Amino acid sequence: MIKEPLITQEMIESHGLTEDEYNNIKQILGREPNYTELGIFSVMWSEHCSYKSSKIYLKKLPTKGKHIIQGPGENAGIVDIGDGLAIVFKMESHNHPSYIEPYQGAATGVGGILRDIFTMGARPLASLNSLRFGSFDHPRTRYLLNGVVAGIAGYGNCIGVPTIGGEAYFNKSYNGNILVNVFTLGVVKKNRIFKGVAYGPGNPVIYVGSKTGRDGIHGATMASEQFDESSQERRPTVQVGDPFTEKLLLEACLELMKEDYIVGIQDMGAAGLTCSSSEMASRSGTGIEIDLSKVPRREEGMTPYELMLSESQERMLIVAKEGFEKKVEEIFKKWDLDVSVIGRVTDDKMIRVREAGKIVVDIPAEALTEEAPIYTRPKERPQYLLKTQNFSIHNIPEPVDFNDILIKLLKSPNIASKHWIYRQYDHMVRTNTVLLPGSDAAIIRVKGTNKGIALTVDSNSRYCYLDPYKGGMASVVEASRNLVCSGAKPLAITDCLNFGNPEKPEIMWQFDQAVSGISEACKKLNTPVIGGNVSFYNETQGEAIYPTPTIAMAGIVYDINLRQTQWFKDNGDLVVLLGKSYEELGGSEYLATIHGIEEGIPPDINMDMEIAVQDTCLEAIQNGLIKSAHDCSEGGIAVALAESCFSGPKFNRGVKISIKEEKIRGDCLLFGESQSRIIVSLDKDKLDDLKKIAKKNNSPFSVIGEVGTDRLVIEGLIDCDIESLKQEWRGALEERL
Amino acid sequence: MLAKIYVTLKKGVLDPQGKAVQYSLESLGYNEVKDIRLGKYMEVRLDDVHGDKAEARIKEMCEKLLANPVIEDYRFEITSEDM
Amino acid sequence: MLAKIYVTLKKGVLDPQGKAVQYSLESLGYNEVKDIRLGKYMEVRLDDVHGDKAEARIKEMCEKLLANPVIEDYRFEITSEDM
Amino acid sequence: MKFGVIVFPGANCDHDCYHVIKHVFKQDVEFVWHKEERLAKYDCLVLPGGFSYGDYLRPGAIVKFSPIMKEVKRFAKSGGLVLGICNGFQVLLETDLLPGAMMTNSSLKFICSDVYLKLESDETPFTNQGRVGGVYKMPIAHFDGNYFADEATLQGLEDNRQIIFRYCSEDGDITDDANPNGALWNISAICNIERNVLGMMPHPERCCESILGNEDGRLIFDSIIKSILR
Ligand SMILES: Nc1ncnc2c1ncn2[C@@H]1O[C@H](COP(=O)(O)OP(=O)(O)O)[C@@H](O)[C@H]1O
Ligand SMILES: [Mg+2]
Repeated sequence: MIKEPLITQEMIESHGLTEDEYNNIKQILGREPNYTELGIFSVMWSEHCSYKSSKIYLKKLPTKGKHIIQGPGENAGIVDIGDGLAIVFKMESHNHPSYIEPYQGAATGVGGILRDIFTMGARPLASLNSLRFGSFDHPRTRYLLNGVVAGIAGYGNCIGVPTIGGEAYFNKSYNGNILVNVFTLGVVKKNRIFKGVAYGPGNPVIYVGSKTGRDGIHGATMASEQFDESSQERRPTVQVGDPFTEKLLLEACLELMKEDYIVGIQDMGAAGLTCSSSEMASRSGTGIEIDLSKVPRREEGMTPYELMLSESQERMLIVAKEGFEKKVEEIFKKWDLDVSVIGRVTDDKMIRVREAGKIVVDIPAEALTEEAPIYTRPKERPQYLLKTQNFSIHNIPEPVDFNDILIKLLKSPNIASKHWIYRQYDHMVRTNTVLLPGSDAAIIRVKGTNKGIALTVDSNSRYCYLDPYKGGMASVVEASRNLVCSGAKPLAITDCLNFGNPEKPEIMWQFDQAVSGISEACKKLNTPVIGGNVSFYNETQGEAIYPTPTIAMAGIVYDINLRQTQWFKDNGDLVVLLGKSYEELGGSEYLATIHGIEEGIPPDINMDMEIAVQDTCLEAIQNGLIKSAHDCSEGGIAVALAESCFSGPKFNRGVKISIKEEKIRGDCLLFGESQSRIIVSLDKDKLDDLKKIAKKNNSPFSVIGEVGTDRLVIEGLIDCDIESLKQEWRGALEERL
Repeated sequence: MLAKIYVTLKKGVLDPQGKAVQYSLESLGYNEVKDIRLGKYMEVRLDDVHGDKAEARIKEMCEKLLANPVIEDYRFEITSEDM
Repeated sequence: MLAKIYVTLKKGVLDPQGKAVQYSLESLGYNEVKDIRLGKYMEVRLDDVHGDKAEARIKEMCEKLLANPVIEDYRFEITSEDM
Repeated sequence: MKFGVIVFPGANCDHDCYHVIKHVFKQDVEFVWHKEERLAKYDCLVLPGGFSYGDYLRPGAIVKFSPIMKEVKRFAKSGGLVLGICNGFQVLLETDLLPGAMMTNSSLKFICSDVYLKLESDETPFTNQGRVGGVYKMPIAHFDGNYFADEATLQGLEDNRQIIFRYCSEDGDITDDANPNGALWNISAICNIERNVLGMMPHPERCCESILGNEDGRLIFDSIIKSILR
């Protein structure tokens, strides 16, 4: 038996626990914790697992709706899509591990989110990723980008879940702290949903999957700390992913879930055995007893501390019905996976762990989950806003050559084609992808029905930096607009809220504002938040990233034959702008790329207008009236038009546009990012029908041009050859690598 | 000069490849195999550098590029022999 | 027993990975690198077999599984030393 | 007529092949578990794409020792139709049912993208419905599709008309630019001398339905069905 070290003041601190928290632990236990127990409290009460700084704000988010089967609180959220089916989805961050080891960090992020989905009984059908890197001047950016993309590809391709979309942004605020947010969606029969519960005292607790090694011990605590010089030394905690084993685990679990052998199941993610057992018990008002000698191990001499906190990947915890142990075993053996009954459900609400017959952990399950600390941390409006909000466009000269600016924008890594990334992802496996990456949203069909699921992930972190409330809102409405443009009715979102150190009042203020903005937009759009993830401490040496609340949204296409794409189809079609342009440049990609300024006030969002525009677009698509739809986002109307001209898979289409407005400066008109705008194209015959729908919905409506020729012409402002624009846009990312 | 570089996974780091190969060898009846770890082997041929200088350069290359210090260890030998 | 196995690409087989690594080294300023070939290095720990028997078994493993004779050569050493 | 789709551990296109055969071509099809030692009666076996054993060590290397592979070999030797797609192709190479080997793509990156293929021979049960010289569009999705064989083997393949598809441009030109992975002679599919075993890197099962925007993959399944019925 290995002797545990004694608890010292220093040890408590290095476990990230405050004095108050430690006293609280003593009170709960009625004694001093031992070393293993200290480790357990430390991870379960870490920011990452307990949401102690964010909980009070997250309560604001709308989480309910007629179609919502499962909101936040489980491994993933669930939405009813009819036909007896439901979609299950969730997003997770793997920022810190990916910065330390980009390939494995990103890969294990994918592995983790996949488990969150199939643990609920759903077969994972599609993944997305949202990536944020530093600027290309930074020496590590290329290395990190290469590694992260390869890691996502390595894991997702191997396991055979298509990665059908995502986003990738570059900004110096991520130089020392990249973001890797990964999303997976699965489909499940409504009456075969499984949860992370541990009902029924006496029921066996079964460990399945890979053996336990010393991987990632204290990963959860690490995710709750900022980087400093000594982070380098923590490196060995990074785990290696084994997508092959996960594939076996996935198939074995889904095979198991066809039967009625089990009560509950949960993956072992952050804080491994500790988190899964205490959450399952606490959700069910029961306890769990574990005998560590039964835990399959990869290495010799592992201590209870290490076994309980290991974050070895590709493992699951199952509570089976008593008497069905053998049945469960058979299935996992068939798939060549380790399986071991390691304990039982008890009725005394305790997590009790034995090693060599001796009790080494004895903690009330709820103390680790429900009774974790909750903080109302101080908030304060950041000083920098005084400066950024003072910005006026009158201080920058209006450029003369707009053609040149359009090209520069198309070459900005934030706007340039991302095919270098998504080409590395198998985005077709499972033969469901009916709209491939490269349009506003991606769509998978739901085999056996006529329906499709549209997915997108969006966040505008520059807006969030300049006004987190509007930025949060903008991220939601952009996601929704992307779905609508593909012909989908938005259903629900999951989020990944990436912020700096919550102990700083300015960061807490940003967080509060962003969550309020998201909440407001979600309420108005009736897209509840069915799950999410908070990642704080995204700082390096005191420098926080831009606040980055990533929004992943799922929508339903009722008839996949009526899905829509963003590119122009036929010469002679009319081009219509739904929505209205204003003189708004604050926070735009144009200001940042061309003038090097990241200031100003982000564009206003009028939710009534937003809904009017979106409803019009969706109704028009559902009635088969329009032939393309594309939302205006970074780079404004000029970039959106260019993309509609050249992003089609078969051919380019030119366009002639007239949008002169006396009151708005040329650069604002072309590159301003006013919200609630969608560019559609349609057959001339359909114009009246579209007008009627726009009128009914109160959507601003203007015919701005016609498809034809091989040039992008915006009268008096821009005149470019489409093919050369396309080449610049397509090659820009690769050129920088 | 020829440098022979061996890159191996750090102790304790999971080796999914090794695990799969071992499983396969076992199922082929090679039960004597107790453990197998996969690594990389590189032969780097150098021009115009020798002795300590060569040694220092190779060490640098390993640390910067050839090995991933987060999960891998490396060692090398420098010989004058041909590949 | 410990067998150290080296699997290298046959002469005449293009090594795109080696080329890429060489290119990266050059762009880092290591112009002295004339050529680099990538291969695999495996450490196989054996129980209860020795001498010629061990040698024969390892040879078999290499030919059946560990190397692909179309593109790869292999060689190995058996030692009693620890990993 | 009955198809068997072999389920290797780590295969991930097994469901796709099954789906296409059953729901698009309306044929009888079964999954065959890799641990099976007996093969039921099939007319065509499909070795699907994916990452058997994670592609660890080398793609297709470990899985060649699956119990079922002995039976697959026997089936092939007795003239049964065997179609290996992507990872399935790699398995056929490793088991010596087809000559040569796969190396990592010359870009050292996984590539998922549509490519164009030129049909070089319609004298196989897998391509008899095609037109020699015809250009077909199919997706590839692989890390190791860089086909290698020594000169003599290549010449043998050529002489015996065993090269079935080559990567080409949209217009059918065999160029380096049209070669996505560095495969020698732009080879993307080959068959054995007896012409009953085909290995191909592209995924025909991903392009048999109009909803997916491409039906060029039908060539392969139409041909197989025709030749079995014949
Ligand atoms: N990291 C990524 N992974 C996969 N696909 C990506 C990634 N980044 C961008 N894409 C794809 O590239 C296309 C353009 O992305 P983006 O410019 O963010 O579109 P939008 O502005 O419409 O949201 C989309 O289809 C998107 O899914
Ligand atoms: Mg976007």
